[in-house]
Amino acid sequence: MLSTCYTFSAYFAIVIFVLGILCKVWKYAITPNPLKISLTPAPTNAAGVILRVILDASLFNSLFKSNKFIWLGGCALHLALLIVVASHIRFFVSPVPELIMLLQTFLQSIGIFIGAIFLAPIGYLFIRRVWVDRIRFVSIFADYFILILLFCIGLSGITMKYFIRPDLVAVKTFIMGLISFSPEPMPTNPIFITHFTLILILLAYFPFSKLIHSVGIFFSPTRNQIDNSREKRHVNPWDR
Amino acid sequence: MAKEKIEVPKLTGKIEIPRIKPGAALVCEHHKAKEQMLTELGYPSALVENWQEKAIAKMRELLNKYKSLKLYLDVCVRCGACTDKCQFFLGTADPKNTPVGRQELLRKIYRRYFTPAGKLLGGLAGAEDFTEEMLKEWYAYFHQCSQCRRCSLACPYGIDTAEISMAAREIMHSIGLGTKYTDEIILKVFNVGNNLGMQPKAIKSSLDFCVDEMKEAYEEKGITNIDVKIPMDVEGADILLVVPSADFFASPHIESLLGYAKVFHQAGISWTLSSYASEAGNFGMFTGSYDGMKKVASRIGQAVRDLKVKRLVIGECGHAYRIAYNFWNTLTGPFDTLDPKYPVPQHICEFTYDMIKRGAIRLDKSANDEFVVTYHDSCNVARATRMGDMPGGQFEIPRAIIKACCNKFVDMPQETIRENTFCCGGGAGLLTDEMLEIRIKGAMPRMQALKQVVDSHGVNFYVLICAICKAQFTKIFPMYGFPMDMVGGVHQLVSRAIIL
Amino acid sequence: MERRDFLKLGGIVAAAGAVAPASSLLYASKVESKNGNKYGMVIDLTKCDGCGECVSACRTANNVATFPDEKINNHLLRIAHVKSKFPNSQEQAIPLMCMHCDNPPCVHVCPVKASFVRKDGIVLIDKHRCIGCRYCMVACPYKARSFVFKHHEGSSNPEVPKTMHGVVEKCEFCVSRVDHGQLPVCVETCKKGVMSFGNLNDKDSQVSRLITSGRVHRVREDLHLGAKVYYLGL
Amino acid sequence: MNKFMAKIVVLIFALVLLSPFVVNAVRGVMGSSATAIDLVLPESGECVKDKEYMRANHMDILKEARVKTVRDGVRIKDYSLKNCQTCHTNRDEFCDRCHNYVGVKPECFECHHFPTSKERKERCEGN
Repeated sequence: MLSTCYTFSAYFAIVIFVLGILCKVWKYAITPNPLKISLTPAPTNAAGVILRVILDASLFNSLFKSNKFIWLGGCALHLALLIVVASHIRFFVSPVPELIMLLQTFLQSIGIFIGAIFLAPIGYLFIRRVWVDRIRFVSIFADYFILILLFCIGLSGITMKYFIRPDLVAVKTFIMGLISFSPEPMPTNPIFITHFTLILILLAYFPFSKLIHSVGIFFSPTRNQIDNSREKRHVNPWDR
Repeated sequence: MAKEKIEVPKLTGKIEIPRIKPGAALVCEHHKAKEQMLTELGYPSALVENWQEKAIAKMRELLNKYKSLKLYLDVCVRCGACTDKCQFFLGTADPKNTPVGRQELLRKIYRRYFTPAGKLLGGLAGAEDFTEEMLKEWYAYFHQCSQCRRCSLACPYGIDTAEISMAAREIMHSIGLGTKYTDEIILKVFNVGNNLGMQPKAIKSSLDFCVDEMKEAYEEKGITNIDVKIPMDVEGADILLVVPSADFFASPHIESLLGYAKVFHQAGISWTLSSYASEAGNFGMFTGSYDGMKKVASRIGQAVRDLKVKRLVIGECGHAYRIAYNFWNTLTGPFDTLDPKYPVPQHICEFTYDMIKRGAIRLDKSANDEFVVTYHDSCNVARATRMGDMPGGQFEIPRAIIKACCNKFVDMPQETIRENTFCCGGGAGLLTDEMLEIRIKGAMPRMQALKQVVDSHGVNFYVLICAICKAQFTKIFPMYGFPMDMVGGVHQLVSRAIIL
Repeated sequence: MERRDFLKLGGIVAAAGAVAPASSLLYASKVESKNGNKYGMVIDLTKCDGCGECVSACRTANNVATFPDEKINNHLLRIAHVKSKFPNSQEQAIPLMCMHCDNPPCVHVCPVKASFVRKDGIVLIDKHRCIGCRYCMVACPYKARSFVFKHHEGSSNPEVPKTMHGVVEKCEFCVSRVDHGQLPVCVETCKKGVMSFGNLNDKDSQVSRLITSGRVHRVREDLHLGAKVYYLGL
Repeated sequence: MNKFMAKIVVLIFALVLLSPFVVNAVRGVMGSSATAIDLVLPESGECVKDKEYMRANHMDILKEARVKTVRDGVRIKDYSLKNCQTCHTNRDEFCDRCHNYVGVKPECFECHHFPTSKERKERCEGN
C-alpha cells in the first residue's frame, strides 16, 4: 500500500517537475527580445558572453560584487547542495561510477561538515531574512517556506546518515526500481519516508517557485546579450 | 507633492543604509496627464471603467512580447543584494523604493493573475489583487524609478528594474493613467520635433546669438579671426549631429554645444544640426512605450536620409545615447546610407577623443587651471552603452578627454563611479518640479560622494555628459550647498581648452 | 570524526543519544575488568648480546612496514650499539622501543587525539584516527615512532592488523597479546631473559622486584617523562 | 531565439532533467529488476543481532567495538571483526557486493586481514 502510494506520487512529482521546468524553458526561449538591453560593460563577442553567464551561474560573480555576505551564504549553500546531490548519484546508477566513488571516499572523511555547511547557510539566510529590516519587508511566505523545506530535507538526510540508518541496499533497490519502471518495495525507515516525501514536495513545487532561477539565469537578457548593437543590427521579431 | 519646505539631507560624505520607513515616499506623485494629452497619444483619456481587466490583458500582451519581463517576474529570489543599491531607497528610506520592493508591486499582480500558485494560494504565495490602493502605489513608485540599472548590476540574475517599471508604466498608460511631464514632452516631440517644443526658427536664432556671443568673447581677448559656425539643415554635410534640445539655449548645456562646434571647426569636417531631428532624447523609453519610442526615433532616420549625411554623432545626453547606441539600429535602422567605416551612431566624446589622438585638435590644459575636476558617469552611458572598441570605453574615453583638457582631475570614491555610478536622481521622467522632494533625496548618495572629494581634494568643477543630469544638478546643487555653476559638460572643458 | 565526538560537538540533535542504534550498553558490564594494572618492562643489558632475535620477531609479529630503503624502513624495536668514551670499554647493545611514558609528549601534541595513554599505562595510537601529521614523531625524545611512507604488504601475521600508508606506528607492548594474557613478542622470544614484562603496581611481580633492587635507570631520566621501560646495567 | 533553437534548448534541458532515466535506458536495465542484488548469506546460524538490524547498523556495531577495543582494551569476541569473518567467509559476495552497490567504501581491509579459506581452516584447527 505504502509502496504503491509512494511509487505513484513519485512519478507524479517527477512529471510535474520535468514538464513544469520544460514549459518554463520553452516559454523563456521563445519569448522575444525586442531590444538590446545588455548591461554594460559587456563582452563584445559570443565567447565573452558565454564566459559571463558561466561565471554568474557558477561563481555568482555579480552577487560577489554586490554583497559579500549574501554571496558567501549563497555559495556555501549551493556548493553543499551540489556535493550532496552528486553524492546521491550513487543511488541512481549501478554500478556506481568511479568518479562518484572517489567523491564518496572524500565525503566519508568530512561528511558531517558537508551537512553543517548545508544547514548553516540556510540558517544564516533565514536569520538574515528576519533580521535585516529591508529584507524582512520584501520577503514573502514562499521565501521562508523554501528555506524551511531545504532545512528539513538536510536535517532528515543527516539524521539518516548518522543516527537512524535505513537499509541502504533497500533504498537503492527502491530508487533503481523507480527509474527503471519496475517498482520495488519502499523502505520502511520513518526518516527515509520523511526525507523522500519532502523531496517529492520540493520537486513538485520547483517549477512554480522562485527556484526556477536555476534555469532562468541562463536566459537573462541583461547578461546573455552581446554588446554589439552598433556592429550588428538587432531585429525585433514582432516589429520587422 | 509636499508643499512645505523640503528637508535636504545633511552631507557627511558617507552613504549610509537607512532603517526602513514604509510609505515614506508614497505621497510624492507626478501630476497626472491631462485627458487631451492621453487622447492625442492614443491612450484612453481617463481611467477606464474595467481598468483591472484591461491592465491584466495588457500585461499578458507584454509578457509575451518581452523576455526580460517574463523572466524577471519569475526568477527573483528576494536575496536582498539590490536593496541597498537604489539611490531612491537610500534617500527616502521607503522599502518600496528598493529595487525588489518596487518589482514586487508588479510581481504580486503577476502572481495573482498568471501563476498557478498565486491563483490557488493567494497571499500565501505572495499574490495580491489589483486594487485601487495597489494602483496608487504603482503610480507613485513606478514613477520613482530612474531606470538607471544600478540594481541590475547588483542582481545575481541581472534583473533590470528599468524593464519592469517600463512595463508597469505602459500598462498604466493603457488604462488611461500617465504622467503630465513625460506625456507633454513626447507630444512636443511628435508635434514640433524636440522636448522643449522649440520651433526651428527659435533654434536658429538662439544658435545665431550663441555664435555672435562666442565671437565677441574672442574679440574681447583680441582674437578676431575666429569664425566658428553652427550650421543647421545643411544637406550633404559629412556629419549629422543630434543633441538634446536643452543644448540649444539652456545653461550650462549650451557651453558644450560651443565645444562641439569648435571641435568640428578645428577638425575641419563639415557638419550640421537638423531642425527636424532636433532632439536626441527620447521620452518614449520613460513611458515604456515601444511605439512611442519608435516614433520619436524615426525622426532621426528621416533626417539622416533627408540631409544625405555620411556620419551620425550624438551629443552629450545619457538616455539619448543609450537609445541611439542600442535601439536606433533596431527602431529606425538599418542606416545603410552612412559610412560603415565609423560606428553608427558615434558619441561626440568618441569623435573628440579620436581628434585628440590624431592630433587634429590641440588643447591648452592651463586654460582650465582654475578647476579641480571630477567626472560623473551618467547612468545610462555607464551601464547601457559603450564607447570605442573595448568594453568599459564609456568610462575611459570621457576621462581621457578631461585629462587632456585640464591638469587637476580626481575621481569620486570607487563604489560610486564607473559601472557603480549613482544616478543624478532626475532620470526617466522625474525631472519635474512636483517631484522635487524625490529628486533631492535621490541625489543624496551622489552628493555624499561629491562632498567627499570636495572636502579632500577641493573639487570645484563637476563634469558630465547628460542633459538630464545637468538640469537636475543645477537645480539640486544649491540646495546641498554647492554652487550651481560647478556643473558643466565635458565639452565645456574642451571648449575652454581648445586652441583655435 | 567519531560519532561520539560529533555528539560532543552536539547541538544538532539532543535526542540523538536516545536513538543511536549501536548502544554503548552492549559493553557496559565488561568495562570494569581492568584491574588497576600498570605495565612496564625491565631490560637487563648485562644479559643482552645484541643478537637481534627480538627485533626480527617483532617485525614479523606486528607486520612492521619493511622497505629496502633504510631511510623509510620502520622499527618498533631496534638495538643501538654504544660505546663509552672510556678506554677499553666494551660496546654495549641497547634494545630501544617506545618507553610508554606516564606523561608522554607525543600524546600532548596530537591534534586529533589519536595518541593516548591507556588506563594500564600503555601508550597507543588509534590508527583509525591518525591523520599522519607526524607532530608526535617530532615530540618524541626517543625516536620511538615511525611513519609509513608507502604502501606495503605487511601480511606476515594475519592475526594483527598492519599499519596503512600515511599513518604513524610504534611499539605497543604487543597490546593484543597482553590483553589475551600473553607476553609481548620480544619478551617471549628472548631466550637469554634480557627482558621482563609485568605489572608495576604489583609489588611481587618480577619487574617490581628488579626495579626496587635499585640498580635500574631509564633513558633520559632528566626529562621526567615517567618512562616505564627500565634498564639494568646502563 | 527562433522556434528551432528553442526546441534544441528544451531538448537539452530535458536530457539533463531526465538523465537518471536516460542513463539507465542506455544501460539496458529498463523494465527489469536486474538492478537488485542478492547476498550470499551463511547457510546456518544466527548473527549477533537480527538480520534487518545488522543490514542497517552493522557499521555502528563495528565502530563501537573498535573504539572499545582500541581505547579501553575491552575485547568482546562477539562483536569483533574477526568474529564476523568466522561465518561470513566470502568477502566478495558478502561485504563488497553491497558496498559496491550503494557506493560505500569501508576501509577495514586496508589494514585488517580478511582470512583466506585456508587460513580460516588453520585457525579453526588451532582452536
